[in-house]
Amino acid sequence: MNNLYLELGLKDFEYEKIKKDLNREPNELEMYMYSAQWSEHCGYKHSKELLKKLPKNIENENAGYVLIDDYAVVFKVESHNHPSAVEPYQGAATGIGGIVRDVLAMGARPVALLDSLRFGIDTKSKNIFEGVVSGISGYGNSIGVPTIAGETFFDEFYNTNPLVNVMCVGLVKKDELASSRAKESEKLYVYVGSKTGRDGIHGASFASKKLSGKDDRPSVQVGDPFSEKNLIEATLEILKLKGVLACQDMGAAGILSSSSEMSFKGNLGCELYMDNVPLREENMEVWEILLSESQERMLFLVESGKEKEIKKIAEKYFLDYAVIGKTIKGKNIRIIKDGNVLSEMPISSLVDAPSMYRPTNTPSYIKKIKNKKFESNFDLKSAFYKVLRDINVVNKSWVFEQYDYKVGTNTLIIPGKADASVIWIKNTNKGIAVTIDGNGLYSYIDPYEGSRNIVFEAARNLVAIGAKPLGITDNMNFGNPEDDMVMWQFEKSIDGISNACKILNIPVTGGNVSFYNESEKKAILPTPVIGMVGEVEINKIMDMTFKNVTDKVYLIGK
Amino acid sequence: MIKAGIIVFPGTNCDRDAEFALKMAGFDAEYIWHDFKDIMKYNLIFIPGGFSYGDYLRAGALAKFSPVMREVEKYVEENRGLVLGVCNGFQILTESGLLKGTLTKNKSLKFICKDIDIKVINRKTPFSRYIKKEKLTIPIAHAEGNYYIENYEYLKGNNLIAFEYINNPNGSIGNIAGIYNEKYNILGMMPHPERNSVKTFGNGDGLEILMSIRRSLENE
Amino acid sequence: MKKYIFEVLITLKNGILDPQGLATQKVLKRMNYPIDNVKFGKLITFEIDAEDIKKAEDLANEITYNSLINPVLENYELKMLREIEI
Amino acid sequence: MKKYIFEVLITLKNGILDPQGLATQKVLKRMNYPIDNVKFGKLITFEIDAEDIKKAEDLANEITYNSLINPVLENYELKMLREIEI
Ligand SMILES: Nc1ncnc2c1ncn2[C@@H]1O[C@H](COP(=O)(O)OP(=O)(O)O)[C@@H](O)[C@H]1O
Repeated sequence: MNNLYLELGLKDFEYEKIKKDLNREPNELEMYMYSAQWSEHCGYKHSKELLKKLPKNIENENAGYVLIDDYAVVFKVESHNHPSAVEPYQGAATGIGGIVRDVLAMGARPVALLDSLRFGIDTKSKNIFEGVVSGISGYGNSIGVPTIAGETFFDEFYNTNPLVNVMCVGLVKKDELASSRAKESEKLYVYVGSKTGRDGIHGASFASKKLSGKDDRPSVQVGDPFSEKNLIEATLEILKLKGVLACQDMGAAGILSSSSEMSFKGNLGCELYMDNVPLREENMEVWEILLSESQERMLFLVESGKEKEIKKIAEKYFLDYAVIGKTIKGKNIRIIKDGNVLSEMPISSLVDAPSMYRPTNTPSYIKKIKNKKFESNFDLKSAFYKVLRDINVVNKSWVFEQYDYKVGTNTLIIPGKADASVIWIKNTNKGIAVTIDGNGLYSYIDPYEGSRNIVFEAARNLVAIGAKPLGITDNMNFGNPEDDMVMWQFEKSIDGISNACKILNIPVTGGNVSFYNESEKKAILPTPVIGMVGEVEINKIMDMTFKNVTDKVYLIGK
Repeated sequence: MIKAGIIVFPGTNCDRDAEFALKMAGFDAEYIWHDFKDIMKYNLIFIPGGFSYGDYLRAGALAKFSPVMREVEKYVEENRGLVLGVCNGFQILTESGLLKGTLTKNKSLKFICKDIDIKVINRKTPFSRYIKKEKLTIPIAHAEGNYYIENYEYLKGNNLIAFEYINNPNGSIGNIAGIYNEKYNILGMMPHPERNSVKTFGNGDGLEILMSIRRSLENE
Repeated sequence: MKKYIFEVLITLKNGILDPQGLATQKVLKRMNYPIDNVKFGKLITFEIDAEDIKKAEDLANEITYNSLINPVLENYELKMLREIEI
Repeated sequence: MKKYIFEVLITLKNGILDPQGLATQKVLKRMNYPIDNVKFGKLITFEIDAEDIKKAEDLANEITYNSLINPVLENYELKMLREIEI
């Protein structure tokens, strides 16, 4: 018992902080709760201090947005690197599912997906690559959201540790945006979606298998695109009802993190009724129910009396439905089962993981690179062919033709036709231009300049089709943050992105951090990935096909 | 105005595409949820693409149990109007026995999304009567569009083949891209005419099919 | 009332193309396995509540034939595995 | 040399979500069938050429584990159905 916190990945000083916050020893359930909430994944321990430097326009929502006329364009990127390494198809599929629900939780209909993919070059990587692409295709096509752009890159630095970053773009009238903030007490938490199983609960924070005694239970999350499609339609219908106050997807640390964060944002407490949660498996422990990462679930906050209408919508779409708690006065979270209070503690402690930022110095490899001399004396012609043949340069239609990039009939620029793609906002003369870019090598050689360059490249991609950049979302894929070199790369990269955004005068609307990406021997290349959204008038869109014989070609810039 | 009803099953995802294109083609279009039973007032029933019931079990297999499908049978039986099934709609029609044959996995085992050329084979049906072009460019987007029928000669001999692929993308027998029933009041096809119904999304060839349907219905 | 547990083995009819089987076989042959005739089918299990085995079997047959298989393409074999008192 | 015919039954591990089974079950329940616990698996058959059954079984196991199943998600049961003199 005394070592449980260590097995769960909490550090000694964290355990001391918990005792201080609670004014007592945490019980077993609470240690599980903390270990999930304070995991790197949920708590952003190593990054949150630095992320404050980014020029954000929106705080504390499921996804950020920019405005085009009367519309909010909601967008966000998310990584599913580790799950895709373990089970490529499901890892990528559930990555799509998760990011779609983030955008959906803002009340937006998902209208486009983008995927930024990096793989190694060994045989295992080939299987991972194929699994990931068919996972994105299988899930994304089925839910009817077109995958319209992306990048596919191979390098040995990503052997055993692929990067699977997926971005979703959604569209909503700006006065119909939903929020995840609870505003009043005595409102009901309503669960809509698939049942809760033990999916993902050995994930991030539960490295040790001894814990449950029931060891070989796989924790792999399996995606159900049919339920996701139903959940999209149900959520959009539910959000139209009067008396629906807030909405949040259940992502990492599932019910616990979604409910507690909703209350926390509204300065409220909450009560959760464990007996009411729809379960898929028998004999689930309370911590398993709270932390399960089962897919395709949403949480709504509603006025009491609204239950019947919501239930009807859930049933129409073959989804489960339950009232699983309510907001209460005060600032505590209370977990209740069989009439017993199993835990009561301040939400602020749970959702505010201690920061682990520390300043670092320039690592030695940078100096070595700076002094390195490169061969510049080679045969231009053979080099030219070599570049054209390179797998990273060849046409990627064998990837994107597996994606339904046309569903919705809004895709004005399809993949392969330009450096950015465009989704039409029907009934207007505007389009949403999107692109996603990364460059691990540049970011390794110089994390600051390399990261700046990615933002600028994304902007060039948009400008090239006639669009004006409006904002970015960033996915920071890095190695182990406990390593000084990685921390330094991360900090410089954040500085570079911030600087580029300031120069372009565009905000970072949101993003995602993925640490602990390590290939066989060493950390992956530090790989920030930038998703950028812009605005374009549809009669001014430009693609890159040559139009007429005798048209002249100009080079601008130097 | 000619009234089109677009059937929406849980998992259908080309319903909005269909509405947009049908309106472009001059139809009065509305949605029909799969539980609904009164479809006789429509001149055209459009069964759109997507993944009804996730395409679990087999593509289109679970949709045939939705109440609306019994009505579609009646609608066809009583010759109330025309039925067009596209992609998943085609799969649903074969699974429910309204069209012959079946659609199985593409030869490549992969989903394929791209523009493809098809030849108009039978030009004498209400669906095709007013199509002017020989060859249409229409996008496909499917993983299970490989059409198979034991008795291919029967289809051929009875003029039930609607469209053939010029370059077969999925392994379909006889390059079949779309077929009719014997009464010529049902057309099932894998390519999506509704995705190329205006020039903005290609050359607008899909509109040829939808306009032919509308004009045939108007001239009845 | 009892619970009857059924298993259905679903295979493709002779002559129907099995792209999955063919593709898998090709890959395995390329890896030099002495393999042939790879065929993919489905295995579905389910439980039926019924008064007696006769009723359960009738229902299971009906469900399998009408809903689970496509008689144009597929053959099936239905087996009752176990019964459980409830 | 003989030909050995194998059958593999592949099922999802306990606790792994089976979206196909769930959706099929929901539809069948709506049709008022007293059905529960619908689960989907795979059935794969293949033939192996080998000198004796021991060698055939070793190969079949290797193929099944390495190429036919996904050990993260699935369990399997391998059966030798018949042998044929060739
Ligand atoms: N994984 C992918 N998903 C979707 N589209 C992709 C993917 N990879 C590449 N593409 C598309 O292929 C085209 C070329 O991409 P890329 O080779 O990265 O070119 P560039 O370096 O000029 O951006 C772009 O339209 C891009 O969106």
